[in-house]
Amino acid sequence: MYETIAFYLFAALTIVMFTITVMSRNALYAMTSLAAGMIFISAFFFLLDADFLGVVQIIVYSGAVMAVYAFAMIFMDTLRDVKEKNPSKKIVFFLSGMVALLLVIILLTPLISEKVQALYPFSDEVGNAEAVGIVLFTKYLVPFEVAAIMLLVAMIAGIILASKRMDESITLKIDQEIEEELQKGKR
Amino acid sequence: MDYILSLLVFFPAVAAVLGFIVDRDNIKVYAITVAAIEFVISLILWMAYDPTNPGFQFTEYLPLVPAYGINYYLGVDGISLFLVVLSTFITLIGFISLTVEDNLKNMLISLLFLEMTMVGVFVALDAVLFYIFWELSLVPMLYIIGYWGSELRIYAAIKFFLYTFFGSLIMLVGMLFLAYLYYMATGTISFSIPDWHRLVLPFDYQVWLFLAFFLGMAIKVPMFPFHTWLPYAHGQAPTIGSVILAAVLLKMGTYGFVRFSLPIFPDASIALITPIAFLAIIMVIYTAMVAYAQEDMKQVIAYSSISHMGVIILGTFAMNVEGIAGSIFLMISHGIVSGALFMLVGNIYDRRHTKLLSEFGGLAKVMPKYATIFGIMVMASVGLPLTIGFVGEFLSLMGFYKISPSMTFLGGMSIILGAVYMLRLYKTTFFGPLTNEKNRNLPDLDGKELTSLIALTAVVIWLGINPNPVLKPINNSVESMLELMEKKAVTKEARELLHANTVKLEAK
Amino acid sequence: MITLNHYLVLAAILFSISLVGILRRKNLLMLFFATEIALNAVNIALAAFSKFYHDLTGQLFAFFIIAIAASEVAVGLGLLIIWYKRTGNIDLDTLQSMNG
Amino acid sequence: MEKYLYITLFAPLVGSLFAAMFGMKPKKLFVGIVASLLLFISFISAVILLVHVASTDEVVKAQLFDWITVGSLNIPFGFVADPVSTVMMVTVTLVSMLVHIYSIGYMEHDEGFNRFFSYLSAFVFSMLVLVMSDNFAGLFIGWEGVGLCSWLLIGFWYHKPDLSRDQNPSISPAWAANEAFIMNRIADLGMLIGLFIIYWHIGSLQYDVVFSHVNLFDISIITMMGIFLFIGAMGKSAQFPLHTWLADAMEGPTPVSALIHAATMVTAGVYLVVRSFPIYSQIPEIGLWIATLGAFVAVFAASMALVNTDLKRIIAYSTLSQLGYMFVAAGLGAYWVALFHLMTHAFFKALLFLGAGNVMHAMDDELNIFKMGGLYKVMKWTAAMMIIASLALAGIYPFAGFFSKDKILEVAFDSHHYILWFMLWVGAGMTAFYSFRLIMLVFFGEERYKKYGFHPHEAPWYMLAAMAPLALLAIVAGFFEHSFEEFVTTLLPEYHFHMEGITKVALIGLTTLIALSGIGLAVYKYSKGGFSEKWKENPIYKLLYNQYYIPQLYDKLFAQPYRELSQIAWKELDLRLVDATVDFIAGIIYATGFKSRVVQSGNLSKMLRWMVIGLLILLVLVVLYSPVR
Repeated sequence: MYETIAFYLFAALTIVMFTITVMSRNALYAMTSLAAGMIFISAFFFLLDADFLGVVQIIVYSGAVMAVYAFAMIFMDTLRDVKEKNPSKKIVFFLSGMVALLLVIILLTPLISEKVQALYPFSDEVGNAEAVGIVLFTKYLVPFEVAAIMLLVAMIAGIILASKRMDESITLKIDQEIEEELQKGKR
Repeated sequence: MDYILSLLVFFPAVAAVLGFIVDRDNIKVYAITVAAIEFVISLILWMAYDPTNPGFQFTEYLPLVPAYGINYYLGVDGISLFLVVLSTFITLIGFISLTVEDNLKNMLISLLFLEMTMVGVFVALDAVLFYIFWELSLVPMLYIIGYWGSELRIYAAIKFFLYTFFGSLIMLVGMLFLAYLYYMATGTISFSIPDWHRLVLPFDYQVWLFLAFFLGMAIKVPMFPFHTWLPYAHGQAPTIGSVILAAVLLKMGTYGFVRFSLPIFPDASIALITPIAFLAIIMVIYTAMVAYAQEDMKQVIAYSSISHMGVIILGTFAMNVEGIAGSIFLMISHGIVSGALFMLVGNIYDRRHTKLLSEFGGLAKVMPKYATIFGIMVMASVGLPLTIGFVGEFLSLMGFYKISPSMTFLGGMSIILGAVYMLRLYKTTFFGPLTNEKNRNLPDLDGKELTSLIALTAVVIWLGINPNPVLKPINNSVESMLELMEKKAVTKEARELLHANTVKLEAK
Repeated sequence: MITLNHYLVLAAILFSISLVGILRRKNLLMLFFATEIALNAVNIALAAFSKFYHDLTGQLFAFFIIAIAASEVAVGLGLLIIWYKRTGNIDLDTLQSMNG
Repeated sequence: MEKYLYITLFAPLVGSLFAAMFGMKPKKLFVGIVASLLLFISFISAVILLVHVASTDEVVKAQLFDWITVGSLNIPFGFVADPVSTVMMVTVTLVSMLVHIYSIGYMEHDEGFNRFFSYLSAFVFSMLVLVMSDNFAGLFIGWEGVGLCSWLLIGFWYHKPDLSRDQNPSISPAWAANEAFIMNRIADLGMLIGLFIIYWHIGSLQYDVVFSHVNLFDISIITMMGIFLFIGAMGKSAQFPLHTWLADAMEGPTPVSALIHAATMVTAGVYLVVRSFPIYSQIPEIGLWIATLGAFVAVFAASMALVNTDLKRIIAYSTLSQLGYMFVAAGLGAYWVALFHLMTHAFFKALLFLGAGNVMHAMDDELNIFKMGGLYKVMKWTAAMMIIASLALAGIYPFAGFFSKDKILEVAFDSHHYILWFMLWVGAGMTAFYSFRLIMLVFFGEERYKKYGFHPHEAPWYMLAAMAPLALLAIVAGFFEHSFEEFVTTLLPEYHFHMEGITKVALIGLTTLIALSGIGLAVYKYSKGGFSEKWKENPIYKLLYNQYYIPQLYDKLFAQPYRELSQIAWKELDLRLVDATVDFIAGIIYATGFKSRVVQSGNLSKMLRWMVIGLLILLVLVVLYSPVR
């Protein structure tokens, strides 16, 4: 019962939050509602007994990723309303609506095949975090390590990309001026 | 001795890689040495080959992807043995006669790679391996035509590549499906050709698979109407490119017929004899006519190649020992003769920088040695007895006579029309008065050219007089292949045809 | 009773919302937001599968997706900033250099 | 005895290779001498073989090694010396040897002296392979080998330019060489098919196997064998309709014409029919057909010789006509007669040609007999020998031709083929006429050559000496008729005459009569200055003079259409249709790419929209074709 209530509550909340994200003209609002939506999603993970994933969701997504977005927005003049030339809304909503419709149709048709067998069944003896850990460090060890390297690479790449000419005020000067100054500095 | 085939395949490749560090000035000596060693290895292979054993010899087996039945599987039998020797021989001869100056190092290295792929195709007993070598052979050739060719080289090279590649892809689909059928039949996947040989397929599958393979092979051969890439490729390629293309690369197609189509799909092959023979006859007659109309020496020989390949196809689809052995022999002889003819055209091109027939005439007086060797090769090409060209043509036509006398008669037009265009070529080039002043002081063949050409001439005459050392191993392997075909044939017609396809005294 | 299908439909709806964002927004930053939503929608589906099939693989994939999302954000935003420095705007329609 | 077999066979090959070593060097006299000597050795050992075979009735056989062994086919290099082949060997080596010696003088001033001997000896080798082989494949080796040598020798003066048919009826040596080769190839295809038929039915190409099994087969199969082998023979022996090459082949040096295109190679067809007598004796209908064709050619060729003005062409047509006679004999089953005529013909025709060579030498290679005349005064020996040869050719007693040619007429009459006999009889008259027309115009009458500024001279003694044995044989060879018959009929079937003595005598009388009247007419007319110019306006004259317009016809009917068709095949079919189709398909693909390039606008939002549309399509497909329902 609680589960049902919780599911519908959080479903409504996430849908509203994400709709705001998508529709808002203000980047700050969008980001804020996105962060909120992320946290609500972690609720689903808890509902689905994926405690570890839920925690990761809050820490990584709502914490780290959102922080990065926030930092990125500092670089840009995003407080004002975003001006966009939008394509005709009809097409956008038609396409998305159709996709949603079809997905729902597909998902509501009986999908569950009895042949599907669990590869790594839950064991009741260990908690979720432990179970994930066991699988992660056995079968998925190599992908895990690769993911780690990927994160490292992404981190370095992000720093290098963003930190070029950090000392310059990029909002006040245009590129050419910076170039010119650099040229002078070298001489 | 156990690893002689691997050695044969990879020695040129390793040598090619090492070739990058060889000094520019010494690269030619280096390459000739490598090719000579390779040739000697292939001769050792021939000597060590047991002609009485018709099966695959010197097999090497190494699982590569066992789950999918893909293995490193090499072996050689009477059918492929001489094509291997031919490849190494022509490469060596080609190197000796090479006159390219521009970027010589790259050319020699790509030729060595090409040699690897050529030998690889002929000794591979795994379809995937075969396919890999088959496709890889396109790459060095693409580079050779595209870089060292004449004006239209890019067009010619791309046409060559895309056209043959298109056919091979369809063949690849056929191979995959065949492996799937093998899986359905036996429960394991195998790409091994001997395994496929033992697979009995229902007739309708055979036809479709045969057609898939046929397209790949037919473009390579090239059979009418898939032949138009060849004149461009030959016309634009440098001499060495044409030599290897005509001598060896085209043989991959006909070799494929003998190695894949006949033993794997015996019923389909027999059911389709008539349409294929029809195409082959068109090839023989039509391309002979086209060859006659050419204004460029090299194009004459290019089209003549197609015409001769028609006879090879006829022999292959004769479905008897005489015809198939003859067609394999004709592959070898055509390799040597057309290689030599392209080399000869290359010699005159080096001197005059033109290949147009109208530029020449009366050369016999200025270049007697050249005219003599050219004459011998022309005669071998038209199939004069006691030259290498006769044996194969005679046996191919003789074999096909058993299938259809009237079609043999039409295919036999090759000996008439071949004489027509070849003699016209010879007459306009060498006979008549010396009209063009530019030809007056042409030097005759020099030592380098003579070395390579005399070697070829010697082979032409030696194998013309005594073809048996070559014919015997071919004969045994072909006989066992035909036995296999008869055993696995599913349709009654095919079994009857194969059974009746020998000499029998028909008493009254 | 909440079944797998409930979760899947929710994921589908969230995914569609993200599609609206992807199609509608011309601001690159907003596009990033929309992609995050899409990824999260998929994560929900994966976690749901994991639960209802009793198989941890779904969760692990969700886990890897989070890792990928994090990397994507790091690199993507870095590029975005560079681009903004160069051109002073992050409008999607100004990115025409891939014109074939 | 095998030793002699090999000596006979390989001595000419050695000579050829020896001469070839000096092929590109300036003239070396010893090359000719060595080649002639080797031919002499070959001749001697051939004679030894002949004597041996004749005296012991033993057939000498030798096998060198296997040539082709595939499946059930086994072709060895096998040679045999039986009565037929020894006769041929002796004839061939004898004439060849004399022609070699003669050529030393004839080719004296030619820069291709060494090359010439190399080719000529190679020819002898090939011819010997042809006659000595003990199987059909070996015969075919020689068959093609002589074709090659003939090609080389006709085109010996390859440097001459192509002229129009009016200036030179054979266009050029190179052209004539190619024509000969190609015409022979057409026939060779027929012969190859004949070999295939034999192989697939009998399983062997060895003469003895084939001939001992041939009667086991259905008559239709034997008929096919006979027809296709004869097609081969038609090409080599220049029977209608493959005859045009022989006259054009006169472009070659005259000793070549004497050896190849009169005495030896062109008789190979007759040899083939004689050799395959077990086949042909089974199928008399085909034999009759062969005989009819032969009789037709005998008259047809003789008629062309009547009006021709070219010294060598007249003799060439005469050869053609005589080959017709031989085929009549062979076709009617009188194989030994055919062989006998073949031999005597070889002697007197070679002699005739060599005499013509002398005349040409004397006249600086002029060939028009109307520019000659009265040469008897300067060339007595040559004239005498040519008259002997002509008498032999005309069939006057006691010259060789009388015995052999008369025999053929007798055979025709005896087998009740009176029409054939009549044709041959007319042919005999024509033969006598044109032979003596030639003699009269060249050696007697007004000395027209003076007008054209020629200074004729007699040939050197050794050339005449080389001709002398031939002249002797042209006179006496006929007297060996009976011993010849006895010898060769140990192998060949005998021919039994049913005629009574009186008919025979009457026939001989009739034949001699027409020959004599032919001679008489020629002598009478041409001693009076010949026929009037008005004859040249006569359509029949024109028809004959232009060889029945057959070369022109072939040109229009085969050569030109082939040339044009080839052009069409290349330019219209190959380039415009086949290649264009390929390029068209490639073009479509390329154009599609070019057109759809617009999709890559670079606008990310548009691409995203496309992506979603694609997703939508995929989803629709999933709904429609969902595997899990």
